[in-house]
Amino acid sequence: MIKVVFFASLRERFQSPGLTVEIDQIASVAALIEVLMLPDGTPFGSIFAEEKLMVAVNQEVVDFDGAITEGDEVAFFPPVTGG
Amino acid sequence: MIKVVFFASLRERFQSPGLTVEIDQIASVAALIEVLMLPDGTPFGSIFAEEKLMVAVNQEVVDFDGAITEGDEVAFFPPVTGG
Amino acid sequence: MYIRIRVQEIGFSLDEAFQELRRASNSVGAVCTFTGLVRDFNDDAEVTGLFLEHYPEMTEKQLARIVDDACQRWQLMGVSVIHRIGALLPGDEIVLVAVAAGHRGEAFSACEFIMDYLKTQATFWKKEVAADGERWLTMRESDITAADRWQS
Amino acid sequence: MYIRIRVQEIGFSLDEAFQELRRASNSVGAVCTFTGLVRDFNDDAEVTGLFLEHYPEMTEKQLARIVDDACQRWQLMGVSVIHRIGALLPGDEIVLVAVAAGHRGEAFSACEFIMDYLKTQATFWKKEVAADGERWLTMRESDITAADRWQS
Repeated sequence: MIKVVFFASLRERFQSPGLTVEIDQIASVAALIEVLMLPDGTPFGSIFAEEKLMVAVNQEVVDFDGAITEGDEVAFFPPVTGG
Repeated sequence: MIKVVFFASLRERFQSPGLTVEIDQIASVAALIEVLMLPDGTPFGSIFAEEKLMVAVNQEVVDFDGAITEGDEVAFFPPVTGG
Repeated sequence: MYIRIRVQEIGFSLDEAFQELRRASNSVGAVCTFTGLVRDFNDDAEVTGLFLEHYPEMTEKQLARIVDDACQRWQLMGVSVIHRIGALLPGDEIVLVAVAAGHRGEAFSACEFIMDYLKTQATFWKKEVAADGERWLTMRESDITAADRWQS
Repeated sequence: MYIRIRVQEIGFSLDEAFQELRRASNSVGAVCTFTGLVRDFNDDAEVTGLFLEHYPEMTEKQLARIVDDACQRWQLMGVSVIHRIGALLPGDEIVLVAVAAGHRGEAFSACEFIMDYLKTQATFWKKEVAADGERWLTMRESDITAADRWQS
């Protein structure tokens, strides 16, 4: 199982702070995004395609080809704007 | 009359916060220094020759060829070390 | 070496952070501080408030890494970083970075370095509440440029 | 535009200067402060105190000019400069420069600029009182270099 979390504008657009995904063949962030985009008719597809995204696996920023394994926390968020 | 003032190490070495000088033919800082150096046997000569000096006329930093006129305040001091 | 990193809802005292840092070592000769405040306008829309969200498990980790990078680059004696989250009003303080060092060059550089990286790497997001509605802020190009110059 | 320049024997409060500056305008978004403190050592002689002399009629004039130069270069909303004179002890604050601006780049640059020029142009002199006697400090080469870089 993978824990997926969303922040800021992404969290609001998904109307959800996150979800859990059964892993099976998912081995990378890119593969996870494809799974999340599958249920078309949901907002996932368009948002992932449209928003400028950053990804962190277990609180470390990674590329979209970053590896994912069972039990990971994968966070999607827009570029940061603190300070 | 010109008011001459000394600061910091210069004031201590001259053992004086300053003096007044009658102007007459003195028209530049360099000419003033020559007058101050004249009374040899006083410490003036060696100190002026030896110390790295800065000069201000009426609280404005000037070169040694800076002009002096009656009533001016001429300050000699070492490079500043505040802050 | 004194390091303190805080993410909190409540306001903070610049003076308190300063007093802690000046005592970090008796050879502290320079303390540089930066405080970011909520301005009452941003790109001409009248801002009435700000909401700050963050990624709790990640933020402190990122801030600690940025501070650690600064400690590798300069000889520092103390660093304090405080970042607020939640609902803020115009004039409220958002962020404080304070750095103590022996000399001023190090204190200034490290303080600006930490702010520049905090702006581009720490997982905070600002939503502006203005008269004409709410909007999530987007990263400024100038912030990316500011952080990039430290890589040379 | 809020400008305040003070030369005084008594100590000062960073917090008070900061509170004044943050209120200089309601579009202040950034306040950078620098505080210089008496370190307990300098070039290995154990410093027990410091004596600060200045040229009263000239110091305020020079400080005002430096602050004015900074205001020409950057868009600032407030500047506060406080410099102490007289007898100081290790750990005492010597100087404060605080700058308020809309954005952080301006606040950092102006604060460092003012400190760099204060170091090389304001008529203050430090005499260090150490275990092995008193000595007037001489200007550091690095301070001249620091001021020179603003001329490019």
